[in-house]
Order: sequence, then C-alpha cells, then structure tokens
Amino acid sequence: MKIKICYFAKIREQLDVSEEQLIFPDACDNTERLLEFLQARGERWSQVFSSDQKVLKAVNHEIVSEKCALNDGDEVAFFPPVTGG
Amino acid sequence: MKIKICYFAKIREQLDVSEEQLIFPDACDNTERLLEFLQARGERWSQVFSSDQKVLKAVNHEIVSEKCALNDGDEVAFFPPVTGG
Amino acid sequence: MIHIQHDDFDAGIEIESLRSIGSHIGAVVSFVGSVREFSDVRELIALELEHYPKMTQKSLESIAAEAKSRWDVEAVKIIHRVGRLLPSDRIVFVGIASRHRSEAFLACEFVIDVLKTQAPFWKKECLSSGDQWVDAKQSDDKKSLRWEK
Amino acid sequence: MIHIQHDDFDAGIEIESLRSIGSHIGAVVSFVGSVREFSDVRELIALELEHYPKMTQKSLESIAAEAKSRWDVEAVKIIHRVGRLLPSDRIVFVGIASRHRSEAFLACEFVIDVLKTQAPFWKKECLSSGDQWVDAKQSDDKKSLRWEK
Repeated sequence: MKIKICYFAKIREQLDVSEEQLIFPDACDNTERLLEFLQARGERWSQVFSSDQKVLKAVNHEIVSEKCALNDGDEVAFFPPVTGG
Repeated sequence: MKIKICYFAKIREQLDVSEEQLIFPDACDNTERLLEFLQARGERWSQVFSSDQKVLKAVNHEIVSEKCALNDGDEVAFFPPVTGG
Repeated sequence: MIHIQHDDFDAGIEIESLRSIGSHIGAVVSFVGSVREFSDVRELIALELEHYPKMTQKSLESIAAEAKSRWDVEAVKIIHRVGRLLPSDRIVFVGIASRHRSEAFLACEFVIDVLKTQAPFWKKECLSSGDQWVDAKQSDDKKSLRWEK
Repeated sequence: MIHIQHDDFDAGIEIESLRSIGSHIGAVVSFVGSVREFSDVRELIALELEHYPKMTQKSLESIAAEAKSRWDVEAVKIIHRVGRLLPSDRIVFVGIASRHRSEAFLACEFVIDVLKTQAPFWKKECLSSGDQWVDAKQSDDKKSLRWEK
C-alpha cells in the first residue's frame, strides 16, 4: 500500500526531508510497523524515532497517540510537540 | 456637625431628593444614628430605610457595610445594589 | 487607566495601546460588554446609566489596583460609559496586558466581576411599557464572591 | 470562523464583527497574542511560524466546535498567523461572543490553551546567535490538561 509521509519543523530538518511517498508492504499496516520501518533506515532515522526526543504523529490530519491502523492512501505526519499560539 | 448626603438611582427617585446638607447633632456620630434620624422623617423615609429593600451606603466614597463613624464634613451616600458593567 | 465617559470607545485602539506598552507584552485579554436587547417579552428602547461621579473613578481605580496586586499584569484599562445607551451599544471595556496569558484572563474576569457588584453604576431600562430600574443579579454576587480572599 | 494567514489582523474589527452577530450578544472576550522580545540574554530578530496546512484548519475547527459544545457561546473566531513575524507582531486572535460573560471567558481561555498543545504550529526563533526551534512548555501542557474531561 501507498502511504504519504510528512515531516515538520525540527524533525523535518533533522531528517532533511519534508515529505515522501512510501510503498509499504500490506502486512505492515499500522503506525508501529511504519516506525520500525523508518528506524531501520539508518542511524539518523533511528535516533530521531527512538531517542528521548518526543515525536508526535498524525494520521490523516488527526493526532494519534496510540498505535493506529494504516490503509492505502493514508497520510502520516511526524512532528515535535507543537508551539503555536 | 455638617454631613452631606447623596441619594442615587431608585432611592433618589423614591425619596425625591438627590442630595442635601444636614446639620446633625454632634452626639449622633455614626451611620446607624444617621439612619434612625432619616427614618424618623416620615413614612416614605422609614419605608426606604427599613423595608426589605437593600440599601447600600458609602462614606466618603467608599462602600461601608457595618456601622461607621461620621465626622464633620463627611459625605454619605445611599443607593441600591449596583448594576453597572 | 480609568475612563468614565458618555462617549463611545474603540476596543481595537485600546488593545493596540495595551500592546504598545512594550515587546515584553505577550498577552492582551479584553472584555467588551454591550447593551443586550430582550427579544422575548419586553422591548428595550434605551438604557440610562447613572453613576456616582465622585466615587466611580476611585472605585474603579481601587479594583484595577487590586487586580495588579494579585496578578503579575502590566496594565489594566477600564472604560465605562454613562448616560443614555441604545441596544447593542458598547457599555464597558476591560483590557489587561501581561507577559503571560493566564494572569491576563484572571485579572480581566476579576475586574468585570467585581465592577458589577462594587462600582457605583445603576442601569435603568426604558421599555415600551415604561421605565424600570434593573435589579442586581444574585449570579453577579456569586461571581464576585468567588474572588474574596 | 477560522483563518490561518500570513497577513496581519485587526482585533478591533474582529470584536466588532463578533458584536454585530446580534443584540443578544452581551459579551465579547478576546485574546491577542504577540511576539515577545527576550530582553535578558538573547536578542530575538524574528520568529518563523511553520504549520501543517492540511491539518491546521481542521484542528482549529475542531477546537472551536468543542468550545461551542461545552459552553453556551454564540461564536468563536480564531486567527493564527504563519510565516515570518517580528518582535511585538500579533500572532494569534481568539474572540468569543456570548450572551453572558462567564461562558465567553471560559471558552476563550480553553481555545488558546488547547490550541497551544494541539494545533500544528511550530515556532523557530531567529536569534542573533543563530536559529533555534522553540521547545514546548510544560506549563502549556498543564494548562491544556486542566480542560480534559
């Protein structure tokens, strides 16, 4: 399945990517699997996604805190705690 | 001693007076005595000052809830609960 | 920064003036109160606002000073209109400038709550059926009592 | 009534627009947030506000809807600026119109508190010493948690 991933703010700068399309095995159908997949990309990725740094995620523009199912065409975003207002 | 008395809003209309200068025996030197004095003026006055109607008083532009000493030159005001804002 | 006036005011100008105190001001919280029309039973033609001129300024200054002593706020502005007002007219402005927002919210609500039970203003409604003094609301007493220490 | 924009806004116009909803509106409470300059250690040159365009509108709409479902308020207006801002610039406006004031105060503080922890905006400070992402504040988390049911 195809997933769009967006990165924002500090996370975007650390990974040096703002968005990407990912073809993802159908069996890997939740955010936990996606995180494992991204962490396996190398040191920089595993640091961002497994360090003490807090990373929030949104699936289809809603923040989700728990493991969340993913479907073809979903948009996932990773970003640091928000600081607007 | 000389006391200035001001009446506001509904109280002013009920008594049909907005302010007056009162020469008051020196012995009657507190707000309680002043109230007794005013109540003794007649039915309209005793009704306003002894009925269920709540009357607030201010001495020299500060609301006072208890009996308060009066001195020559003081300004006393009587008015209903405030309704500004 | 207390004004008791017949004239109308401009909340936007007041907020800008509070913001312009300095670049350490992070928050301006404001309250604008308007003359409400009573849609149901009676028709409001106008509102007459009487006050006690010699006491009003002092009373509002003391409320503003109390707000500043309780919370870390930089400025308190109060404008209260008097005289004849029409439905939807502005009556009162309370604006607070502070570094952080929580203090501004608290101080602003404090000022308007206490003003409603302490400041010497009285409203008379001019209704199609005749004139009538507005009764003080118990709910306002309760709101004001919350702030007693 | 949600606007995410580069352009500045005028709080006075927003308050008037909230008041003009009808003569049943007795209270308008508003919050204006400004870019604070840090006077002590570091010098703030500018603030860059990044957001997640596809999510921001939806997120603010959901906060506004939640405020309206919790309190009896007539209208919620939110304006949040994005892009490059300078010290003292306006960042955010939250305005609430309601019949009575208590609800407007609660809803206004709720919106800004929840916005600060839920809406996808990120601030980067451009300092004389270099750029730096602003860290989320624990105090903001606490303020937001107060509103959890």
